[in-house]
Order: sequence, then structure tokens, then C-alpha cells
Amino acid sequence: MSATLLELRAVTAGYGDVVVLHEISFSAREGSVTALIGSNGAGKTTTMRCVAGLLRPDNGTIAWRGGVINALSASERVELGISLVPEGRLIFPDFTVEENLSIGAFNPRAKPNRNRRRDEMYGLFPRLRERRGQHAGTMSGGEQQMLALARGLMAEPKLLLLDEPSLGLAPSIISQLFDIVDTVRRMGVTIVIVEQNVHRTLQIADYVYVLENGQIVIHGDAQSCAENPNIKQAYLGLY
Amino acid sequence: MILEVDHVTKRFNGVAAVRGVSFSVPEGAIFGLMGANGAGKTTIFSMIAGNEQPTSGDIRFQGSSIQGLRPWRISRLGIARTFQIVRPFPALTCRENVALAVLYGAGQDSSPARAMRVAGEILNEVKLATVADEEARRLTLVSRKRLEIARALGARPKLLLLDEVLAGLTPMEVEAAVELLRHIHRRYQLTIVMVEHVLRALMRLCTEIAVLDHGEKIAEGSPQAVSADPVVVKAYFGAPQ
Amino acid sequence: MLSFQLLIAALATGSVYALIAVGLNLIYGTMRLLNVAHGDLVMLGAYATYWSFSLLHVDPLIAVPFVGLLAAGIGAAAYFFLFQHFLRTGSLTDRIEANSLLVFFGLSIAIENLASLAFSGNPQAYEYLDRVIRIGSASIVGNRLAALIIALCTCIGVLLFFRLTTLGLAVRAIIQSRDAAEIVGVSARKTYLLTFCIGFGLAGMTGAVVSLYSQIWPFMGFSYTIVGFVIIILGGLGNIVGSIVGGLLLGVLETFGVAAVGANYRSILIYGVFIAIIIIRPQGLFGTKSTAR
Amino acid sequence: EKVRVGYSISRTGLYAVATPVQQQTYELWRDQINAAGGLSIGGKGKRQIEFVSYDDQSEPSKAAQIYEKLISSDKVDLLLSPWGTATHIAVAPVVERHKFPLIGSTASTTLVRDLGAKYMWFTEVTPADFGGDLPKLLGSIGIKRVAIIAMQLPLALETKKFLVPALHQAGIEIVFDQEYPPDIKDMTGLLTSVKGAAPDGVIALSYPNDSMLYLSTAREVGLTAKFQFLEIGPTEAFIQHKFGENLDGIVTIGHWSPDQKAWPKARPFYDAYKARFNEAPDNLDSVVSYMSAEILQQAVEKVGLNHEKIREAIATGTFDTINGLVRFKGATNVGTPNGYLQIQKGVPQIIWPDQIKTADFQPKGPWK
Amino acid sequence: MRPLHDVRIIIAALVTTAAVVVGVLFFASDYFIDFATSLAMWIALSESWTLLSGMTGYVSLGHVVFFGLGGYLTVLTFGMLPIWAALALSGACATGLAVLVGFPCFRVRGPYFVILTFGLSEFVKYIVVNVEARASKFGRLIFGGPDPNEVFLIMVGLAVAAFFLSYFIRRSRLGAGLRGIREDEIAAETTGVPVARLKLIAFGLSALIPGIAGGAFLFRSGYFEPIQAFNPSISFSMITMAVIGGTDDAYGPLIGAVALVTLSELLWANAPEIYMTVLGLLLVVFVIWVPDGIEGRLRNWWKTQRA
Ligand SMILES: Nc1ncnc2c1ncn2[C@@H]1O[C@H](COP(=O)(O)OP(=O)(O)OP(=O)(O)O)[C@@H](O)[C@H]1O
Ligand SMILES: Nc1ncnc2c1ncn2[C@@H]1O[C@H](COP(=O)(O)OP(=O)(O)OP(=O)(O)O)[C@@H](O)[C@H]1O
Ligand SMILES: [Mg+2]
Ligand SMILES: [Mg+2]
Repeated sequence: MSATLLELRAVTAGYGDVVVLHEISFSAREGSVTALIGSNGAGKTTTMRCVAGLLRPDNGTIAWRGGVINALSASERVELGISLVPEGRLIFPDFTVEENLSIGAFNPRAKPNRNRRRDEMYGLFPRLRERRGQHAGTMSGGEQQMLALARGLMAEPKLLLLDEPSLGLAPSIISQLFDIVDTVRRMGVTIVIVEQNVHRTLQIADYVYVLENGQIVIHGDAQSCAENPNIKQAYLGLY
Repeated sequence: MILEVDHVTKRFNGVAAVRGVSFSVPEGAIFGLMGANGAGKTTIFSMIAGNEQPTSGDIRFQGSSIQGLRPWRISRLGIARTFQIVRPFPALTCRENVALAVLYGAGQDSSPARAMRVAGEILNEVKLATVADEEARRLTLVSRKRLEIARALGARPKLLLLDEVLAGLTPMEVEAAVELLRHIHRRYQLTIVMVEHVLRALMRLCTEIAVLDHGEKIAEGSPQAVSADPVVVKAYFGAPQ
Repeated sequence: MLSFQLLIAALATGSVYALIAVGLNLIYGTMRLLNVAHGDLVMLGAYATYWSFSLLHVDPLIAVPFVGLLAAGIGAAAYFFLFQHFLRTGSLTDRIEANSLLVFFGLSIAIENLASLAFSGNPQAYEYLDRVIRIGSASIVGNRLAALIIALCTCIGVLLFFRLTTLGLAVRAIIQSRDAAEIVGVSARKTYLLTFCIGFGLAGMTGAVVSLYSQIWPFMGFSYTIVGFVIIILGGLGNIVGSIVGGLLLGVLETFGVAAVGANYRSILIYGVFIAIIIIRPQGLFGTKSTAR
Repeated sequence: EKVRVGYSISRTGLYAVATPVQQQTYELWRDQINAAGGLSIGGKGKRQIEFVSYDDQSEPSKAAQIYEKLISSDKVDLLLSPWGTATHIAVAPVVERHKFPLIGSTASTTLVRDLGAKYMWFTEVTPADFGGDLPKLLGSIGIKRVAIIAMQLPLALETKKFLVPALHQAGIEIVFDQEYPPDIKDMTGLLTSVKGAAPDGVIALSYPNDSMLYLSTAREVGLTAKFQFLEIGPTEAFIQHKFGENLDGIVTIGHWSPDQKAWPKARPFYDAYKARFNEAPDNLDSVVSYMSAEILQQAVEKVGLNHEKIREAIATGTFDTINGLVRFKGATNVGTPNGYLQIQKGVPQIIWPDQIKTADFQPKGPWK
Repeated sequence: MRPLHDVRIIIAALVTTAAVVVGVLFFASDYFIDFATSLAMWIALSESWTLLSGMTGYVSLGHVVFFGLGGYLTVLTFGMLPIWAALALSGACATGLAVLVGFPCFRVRGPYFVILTFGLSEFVKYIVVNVEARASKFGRLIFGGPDPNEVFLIMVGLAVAAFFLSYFIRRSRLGAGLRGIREDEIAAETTGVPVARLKLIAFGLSALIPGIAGGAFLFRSGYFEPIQAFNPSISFSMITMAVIGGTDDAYGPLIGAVALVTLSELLWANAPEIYMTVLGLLLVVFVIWVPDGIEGRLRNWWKTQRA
């Protein structure tokens, strides 16, 4: 078994007075794909923001290779190797596509390989190469999502956090997305993914956590979850 | 025909996002628009709603051209859109978001008090009643999409343009949402044009679907016909399924 | 009309304008902090140079970098004590324009009045490099020439610094979205701090430069602030080249424009051109249009 | 018990740059009197003076409010004047309403003649004089062609209004005439044009900041007219520091010099001021402020603190000041003659009119 | 949208105002009337500023242009027109100017608008400076205007009008549209809000009362001089009062003006040497640590008291 890369212990978090996460615990092993599923408003995005450092937990610890990183800011966590592909894209609308990618490799680890890496991204998403000079804010919804994904990869992460990466993508790109996730994981990158496309997610995930109302209600390896009747009913539905 | 899109082309400094696209939507229909990313779907919505001007071509609503009208005029004629990349009024509550549409949309209500009441009813309808008095910026992405629908409904449209409002839902939630759309379609006697990548939903809701690729229309027809069309399959799904 | 004398004067005026604008642009163009106290830092820098010259007999040219450092220190203090909190508070950054205007306005009033208590309201000036130097067909007083050279070199230095480091990219990223910037590894804290130091430091240096040829008094700052704002809007927010070009352009307008249309139209001309440019090119001469989808 | 003397002055804002000399002069006056045992009240004993003063922020309406407060709420015994013409004008209705005598100082405008004020007087000469008399000086030294540049602020504009017709009358040709706004930052364009018109006299109706600009730019463009006049500024300390010997030959307004032997109080005042503040008093603002205070002092000495009696005393009396004898006709000082100063070897000398002059006009030499 | 208007509040406000006015006129010293006049003027100005800048988010840094223009027109027409007509003309012209320049100005937003409005007010100022210089005017004095009590009444009238204008607009359809513009202009227009027209209306309305106040102020000072009449610090003061009070409701600018005018009155009287410094620092402290304005603080406090 590989070592635990990321661990959340009894994390409680929220916005102002509103508590969203209630003592969440979960961990991601080095090199694995961990899926986080749950219905709308369950707290998945909130969890991801806690891990990325955009939100400070009110309680509990976030550990990276065993060391507590609660106090680190988001940018410092990027230097550790945590990279978030946020929900709702959060790209830089006034930057060109190329600038968006470049700044993705802002951290010192990634900076030296920036140009090579950017070309790789253009290889993965030819549309981005076509539009390298276009302002990101004018790109179509799906194109922006691709850009967000590519920008996340530019950081050469050790831990890649994907928050609904398939949002707004056409089916052909979605398949490509899952292929990319698979490739990235094979390169040794640990992945935590939040997805509504549960079917495909369960296929590539090693371990699954189900979040409901800010609490983990089910967790287990992907195989057993795929067979879990509750999950089947709630998330696999008629597909 | 409530809406006629007639040989519409849109260029953005050289890039043709939409090229000579035509289609018409019969009154009361639910019309689907699908296509790969960047195919031009949202651009078409923007042109219908007046947020962008077509480079050439004409768009007619209820038989008369709406070319060159400002967005607010078009809204008052009875066309409402949602934004794919949502843009609610962040510091207003959900109720105020919708009430604003009630006051200024095609309904042109003049009383703020009444508008707030109507807004409450609409929020109820789209299942946002519990967050009616939350500021919009506090909502999750999915709820914001729903707020977009509520705000569009608040404008009392005849034609509703829905841009990927089902994205980000779990399969169960998609089911519920499809029912919801059916319900509002009936309840408000709307014509709906919807862009969606969740095919299953389009199949179940639409009477007719147009498919775009690289700015051009490559197919149009019933959901079954379209999804079986090899051109569509190649352009949209990439590898055959 | 196209005399070399006018050109030199335009450069002398314009380069100092540019220096003011570059410093201001860092604070306003990047953080949207409407720093109406910028000119007051210029004033403090001028006094610092004046005192070090008249009391300690420090050569003003040597004082320039030290005054800059001193002002940068004030910038750091301002960041830690005031703006760190300010920039974190959502309700403040919502209306960042108006709110920061008030904070800086308050600071400005306080600084000016403390200065006039401490230094008295009497203007000061000192005699330094006071020879008239001939350059071709033109002549310029030595201290103005020194000011011109320092200001221009500093502007170019700042430009290069921004070209060669990623600081420029980082600040531009932060204004678009602080969260997005953080998750690509741009530290908002560090960037803000650095920007404050450089912006304030440049203001201090401007003061040192200005003191070489101009009178110094506690309320001298406001007019510099105004000039700075006009230029950065002309040149485009966050655009350093734009600020430098805008500054020089204003210098040209000030000398050639006055020579051409008459001094009484000077301010009408300057503000008129400013208004016309903004209306024709709403994003400034060199700014790029931002789009929303 | 102390005599309370109130005034307002602009410590902040637009005017603040000009007001310190006036305030310093007031302080000198108070301290001199207090050191001498106090202000003599109608010959019945002496009382120490205490100031009550406020900052009017360079806003005339604020000044009016302050005098209202000084009179009706602080209940001061006497008033001194604020700085600046606009401020004096704003204050006038207040003192009139309260029938409270006030001797104005650093205000100079013909508008106040029209005020018909009964309780207000002005020690300063008006622009009608220093604008209207200038051609006489020019004529006496043989200047034929002048260029006029003027700041677009009240004093300069008013001076110009009297200057121009007088020039016409004296047959002096105006070869260049332009105004400039207060926020001017560079004069190269303007002075290049002046130079192009080749005048033998340049009249700059200027304020201190732009006087500074004028001096440095005139050197650069090589403006060599033998008569160069700056309305306000050449007597200010900072300009003297900055330009040193280059200031020699510059002419400005002013009717006072410590060297004029006819005014025995002048030199002691100069020395006291210099000793106290380590700089020479301003030939204009310090002098008129001090004169106003002296007149007030002499009136009180004679009749005590009764306002009506003070008014009577001022309106009818003749007062011996550092600038000679002062007498009022209406609100106007008819005792002090108008004059002009020229900086010679760093010292302002009266060069006109002949009866009070302390030196002869010397053509402006080349810039150093 | 704000809660609907409350008749009790309106009546209470009117009664209080009337009582204060009567009290001041009959019992107060001249000095106090002067103070009250200035207070009323600042209420009127900061309320007016909020009509545009608080509601639409277009921050105007040049509102003094309307004030100065009002003063200028009033001084020009003095003696030719009856007082009320001169003031009406001032208001109308200020509104006219706003609508006229609004067309081009609203092409720009955010910081560009802020500085553009400033530039505009300076531009107009220097035009007036030039026109006056051309006419050989070096400041204008007027005699025989309304006496201080009348000016006081006019200013109170303006303050009341500005307050209620702000109060009712916030509770009206117009107010809702303006808030939509502040939040997201594109979304607002797509929802049916005629943004261009609404912005012009807001600009015009927010210029109206400053125009009249500028005229009334002239009667108080008796002296017109363009550099003073168009002094940018007047714009700054409007903003200061509005923001310190809070721009979320009509009470905000009112509270802000009362607080600041009173404070500055107390300070300059009691601590003249350090008064401006203290004022400046208070401003800093207030904005940073009381960000939602006094009004916001009070409202929160009120809420927690009731909860
Ligand atoms: N900024 C905020 N302020 C207050 N509450 C918030 C904020 N953001 C999210 N919430 C609340 O937190 C809860 C969880 O939100 P979160 O975005 O984590 O859900 P999610 O599981 O990602 O849902 P979705 O599937 O819709 O993305 C929701 O109830 C939401 O209303
Ligand atoms: N302002 C613009 N400038 C340049 N290109 C633009 C602009 N707006 C849109 N485009 C381009 O036009 C194309 C069509 O965009 P549109 O948003 O209509 O796509 P879409 O079909 O909605 O795609 P998606 O499914 O990803 O939302 C895209 O390639 C986009 O990059
Ligand atoms: Mg989410
Ligand atoms: Mg789209």
C-alpha cells in the first residue's frame, strides 16, 4: 500500500455562521484516484476549497504527508504540489488563453518547464492552441472548462483536485477528459475528483466517499460502491 | 413560428462563431440545440437576446425582425435567456433577483411589493423557496443555475432560452429537473429553446433538435433521427459509441 | 513651434509626470486602491531630501534612492497596519473605489496637516545644480536636467523589472480574481506587499526628484496626485508603458499645447484631451478592452 | 484677566502656503506687547493678550462662520483679520451685523470699497493703485514695449484690469498678453512666446508658485528684458533661497523697506522679526498685518475696549506705524503710498515713488 | 429593494424637521443657524451623490461641477431673476448638464468613470475661469440676497427633498433597476432594465439638488469665484459623508452628514491645531473598521437587539 498523501481529520467548515461541513474525515493515498460524490449542496466544493486553502476550516486538521498544513495559504499549498481545477472555472477572463496557461505554471517547481508543458496542453486540447491569443473571457463555456483543466495541469501537481471537470463539456471531450485523468494518474499524480458523472467516475476511481449534508455517509473502494444499492439508486439512476 | 433564425452569421475578429445558421421554432415547442464545445450555441442565444449583434442574417420573433434592438427591448417583447456562465445579481437576495425581472421584464409590473410576492411564487415553483432570502452569491452553482431560470421566468417570457441549465446535476437530479422543465413549460405556456450536453434530457424533452458544428448547422430533426445521424455521431460523440 | 527648447522642457515635465504615474499605477491600476495620498508621499520625499540636504549636507542625488527606501518602508507599514485588513474584508473590496478613496483621503489629510504642524506651512526650496546647461540650441537648468534623467531612468528600470519578473503578471492576475490567482500559486499577500513598497517607494523618489527644482510645502501633493490619475487613466490601468507614454504625452501637451493655443487654454486643453481620449477609447490609450461573457 | 483677541487663518488648504508669515507677525506683535507688560486699555492699566484662533481651511464661508463664533460664542474682546481677499469679503457682513470693528490686512481689492462697510478698514493698497501706477514707473525708466502674463486668480486679474488702460494711456505698447490657469506646471511654451515678442519689460501678474516657475523658465529660455516684474513672490524667503543672486533686478509690488529712514519703527520691526523667526519679514503680508495690529493697539490705548468708541477712533484717527502714518477714508488707507520694490543684492529696495525710494531702478542684468 | 416605505417614519421625519426648524429659527444664535444651514446643505449634497453613485455603483468624483454650475448661474442671473427662478434655473441646468455629459460618460465604467467625472468637473471649472477672465471679472460679490434665515430654510427644504427623493427611489421600481445596474449591468439589461436611460435619470436626479444648493450657497457666502466654487474637495466631502454614513439606505448619508459636520464643528472649535489630522485619522479608522457605515452598524445592532 502506498502512503497517505492527503488526510482530512474531523474538518468542520462553513461560511460565516453557516456550518457546511461537519467533522469530515477522508484521505487520499499517493497515486490513487479518490472520488467524492454527493448531491447538490452536499458540501463537495466546500471540501475542495478547504483542501486547496481557499477556505480555512473552523476545526479539524488538514494533513499533507502527515504534516498539518492548516496554516498554509492557497498559494503556499500550490508550492507543495496541490492544484485545484475549481468549479465554475475561475479562469482569468482578461488574460489570453496563453497567459492563462503560463500563469498556471507560476509556482517555482513548474516554472522551468513552462513552455514544454504548454505545448503538451495544446496537444491535448487543439482548440486552445487555435485560440491561444483569444481573451479567455470570450471563450465558450466548454472551452473555458478545458482551459481550467489545462491550467491546473500546468502546475505540475502532486495532488490534482478536480471539481466537476466535465461541467459543460460535450460527450466526446468528456471521454477525453477521463482518458487524461487516467494518464495523469499513471504518471503518479494523486487525484481527488468531484463528479456528477458518477458512472464514469466509479470506473476510474480507486476509492469513493459519499457526502450528504456535509457528512460522509458511505465510503469504500470503487468496486463495492458501484454495487452499493444506495449509491446505485441515488447516483447511477437510469443510466 | 414564434422564432425564426434566418441565415445568421457571427464573426469575432475573423473567427466565424456562427455561419449561416437557420432554424425556426414553432410556438409552444421545446426545441433543442446541441453541438460540440465552441460550436456556436451560446452565441446564437446571445444574438437572439440582443447581447450580440449578428454580422449578417436576420432574427424574427413572432414574425417581426428584432435585429438591432437593445436587450431590454427584446426582453420586453417576451424573450428571456439564462446565462451559461451564470450571472445573478450577487448582493441581492434570490427574491430580489427575480423581483427585478418581474418589474422590468415583459410583465412590466410597477409595484415592488407585488413583484416581491410574485418572485416568491416563482422561487417556490423552481424549488428555491428555502433560499429565497439568501444573497445570490451564497448559492451553490447548481442553485445559481436554477436562479437563472427563476429570473428568466420572472420576466414573463413567451420564449425561454435555457443554456445548459442541467449541467452539474446527478442523474437523479436531472430526472427531477426534467419534470420541473415540463411543468413550467406547461404552467407558463412557454416556447423553450434549450442547449444541453445532457443528451438524455434533450431526448426526453424536445420535439425537435438542431445540431451545430463549427458554427454551421449539420442536422435537424426529431431527437431519434438526429441521434442516429452518423454525421452527428461523428461530430459530437467523436468515436462511435 | 517645434523648437528643441520646448522638447527638452516637455521631456523634463513629462518624465516626472511619468514617474508619478508609474508609482500610482502600481497601487491603483493593480489593486484598485484610489491612492489620493500619493502626492503626499511625494511631499514627504521632497521634505526628506530637503532636510537631509540642508541639515546633514547630503547630496540630493545620493539621497534619492534612500528616500525611495524610506517611502517603501512607509508603504510596507501602510500595508500591514491598514490595507491587509482592508483587502481581506469583502464588504470593503466590494466598493473598493470609494472606500479606498476615503482611507487615502483620510491619510492624506492627516499627513498634510501633521506635516504643516511639524515643518510649518512655509514653503522651502534649496539651491542645487543651479547652472544653466546648454544642449544644442536649448538650455536647461542643471537640476531640471538631473530630474529628467533620474525620472526617465527610474521609469525604464521599473518597466524592465516588470518585464523580467512575473510580478506584473501576478498583479494583473490578482485584480481579475484573487481566488484564481491564489490557486495558481500567486500569493496575494506577498504581491500586495511588494506593490505597496514599490508604489510608495516611487512616490518618495518622485519627491526627491521634484525637490531638486521646485518649492516644497505641506500641501503640494494634491496637484501631483491629480496629474498622476489623469495619466494612468490615459495610459490604461495597470499598464506601465502606457503610464510612461501618457506622462510624456502630457508633458508635450503642457509645453507645445500651451505654445500653440495660448496659456489660458492650458487646463481646458489638458482636461479636454483627456476627456476626449477616454470617450473615444474607454479603456485608455494603451489599455485592452476587457470583456465579460 | 487677559484681553482675548480672535482671528481665523488658513492653516490648511489652498491658501495655507501664504499664511504663515501673517500668523508669525501676529505672534510677534502679541509677544512684544505682553513682554512690555500688556496692552494698554484706554490708558487705564495694561492687560496681557491671549489669542483665540481657528483654521478656516481656506474656505471663506468657514471663515465667516468662525467670526460669527468668535463674536457671539467665544465673546472675544478684539478681532484681527484673516488672510486673503475672498476671506475678508466673506467676513465683512458678519462684523457689520455685530458692529464689531475689524482692520483688514492681507486683502486687496476694489470690491471692498463698494461694500460700504462701517466697521471694516483695509491697510493694504488696492490693485487700482499697484496696477494703475505701474505705467508711471515704466515711463520713468523708459520702458516702451511690455508683455503681460497673468494668473487667472482674482488679485492678478484685478491688477490687470487697472494696468491695461493705464498702459494705453501712458502710450506703452502691449506686445504680448496672455493669461494662465492656477495649475500651470510648465512655462516654457508661454515664455518662449513672450521672448518671441521681444518686449523690453515683462509684467508677470503672478503668485508665489508660478513666480518660482517663471524665474527658472525665464533663465532657460533666456528672457532678457531689462524690466521684469513679478507681482507676488520675490520677497518670499523660499524664492530667495532658491534663486539667490538671480533674483537681483526683479521688481515686485511693495511699499515698505526697513531702510526707509522716514519710518523709525521699520528697522526695529525688521530686526525683531528676523531674530524671532530667522528669516526676514515679508515686505507685504508681514507689514500690513503688523500695521493693522498696531492701529488696533493704538485705538484701544486711546479709547479702551468699547467697540463703538474703537470704531470712532479708527475712522477718525491717524496712526503711526512701521509703514508711516495711516489714515482712513472710508475703508481705504489713504496714508500709505503705493510703491514698488526691486531686489538688489538680495535686499528689496523701494525704487518708486521718489518720495519714499531707498534705491534707484537698475536694469535686470543677465541671468547667472 | 428596500422594505416598503413606512408612513410613520415619513411623518416622524417631517415633524422632527419642522420642530428643529422652528426651534432653530426662534431660539438659536446666528452662529447656530449658520451651522444648521451648512449641515442641511451637506445632507442634501451627500444624499444626492448617493442617488447616482450609491445606487448604480458609478462613483462620481466630480459632483462639485453641479454645485459650482448652480452657483455660477445664480450669480449671473442675480438681480435679473427672482430668487426662486434663479434657483430653479440652476437646478435645471445642472440636470441638463448631467444628462448631456451622461451620454458619453456612461460609455466608461469603474475607475475610468471615477477619474473621468473628476476631469469633467475640472474641465468645466477652467472654462468658467476663462469665461470670467475674459469678462474681466475677478470674483463677483452680491448684495441684498436672502437673509441667513431664508437661506437656512431653503437648505432645509433641499435636505428634506433630497432625503425623500432618495428614500422613495430606493423603494421604487426605479431603485430596483438601479441596483440591478450596480450588480451586473449586462444581466440587468437582458432582464429588461433600460440601463442607459436609467443611468441618465439617476445622473440627472443626482445633479438636480446640488445645482440648487450651489445657488443657495452663493447667497450664504455672497461671493463667487470659480476656483472656490468648483473646489474638488466639495466632491470629496460628499463622498466621505455618504460612505461614512452608509449608502444602503437614505438614512446613511443623513447620518454621515450629521456625524461629520458635527464632529468637525466640535473638533475645530476644541482642538484647532490637530483638528484636521484627527478628522483624517477618524476617516481611516471608520472606513476600515466600520465598513458598512454607521447606518449599517446601527441596523445590525438593532437586529441583534431584537433577536
Ligand atoms: N459563499 C457561501 N456563503 C454561504 N453559504 C455557502 C457559500 N457557498 C456555499 N454555501 C453553502 O454551502 C453548502 C454546500 O455548498 P457546496 O458548494 O460545497 O456544495 P456542493 O456539494 O459542491 O454542491 P454542487 O453539487 O451544487 O456543486 C450549500 O448549502 C451552500 O448554500
Ligand atoms: N468575443 C469573442 N471573441 C472571439 N471569439 C469568440 C467570442 N465569443 C465567442 N467566441 C468563439 O465563438 C465560438 C462559439 O462560442 P459559443 O459560446 O457560442 O459556443 P457554444 O456552442 O456555446 O459552446 P459550449 O458548449 O462550450 O458552451 C467559440 O469558439 C468561442 O471561442
Ligand atoms: Mg460544487
Ligand atoms: Mg455555450
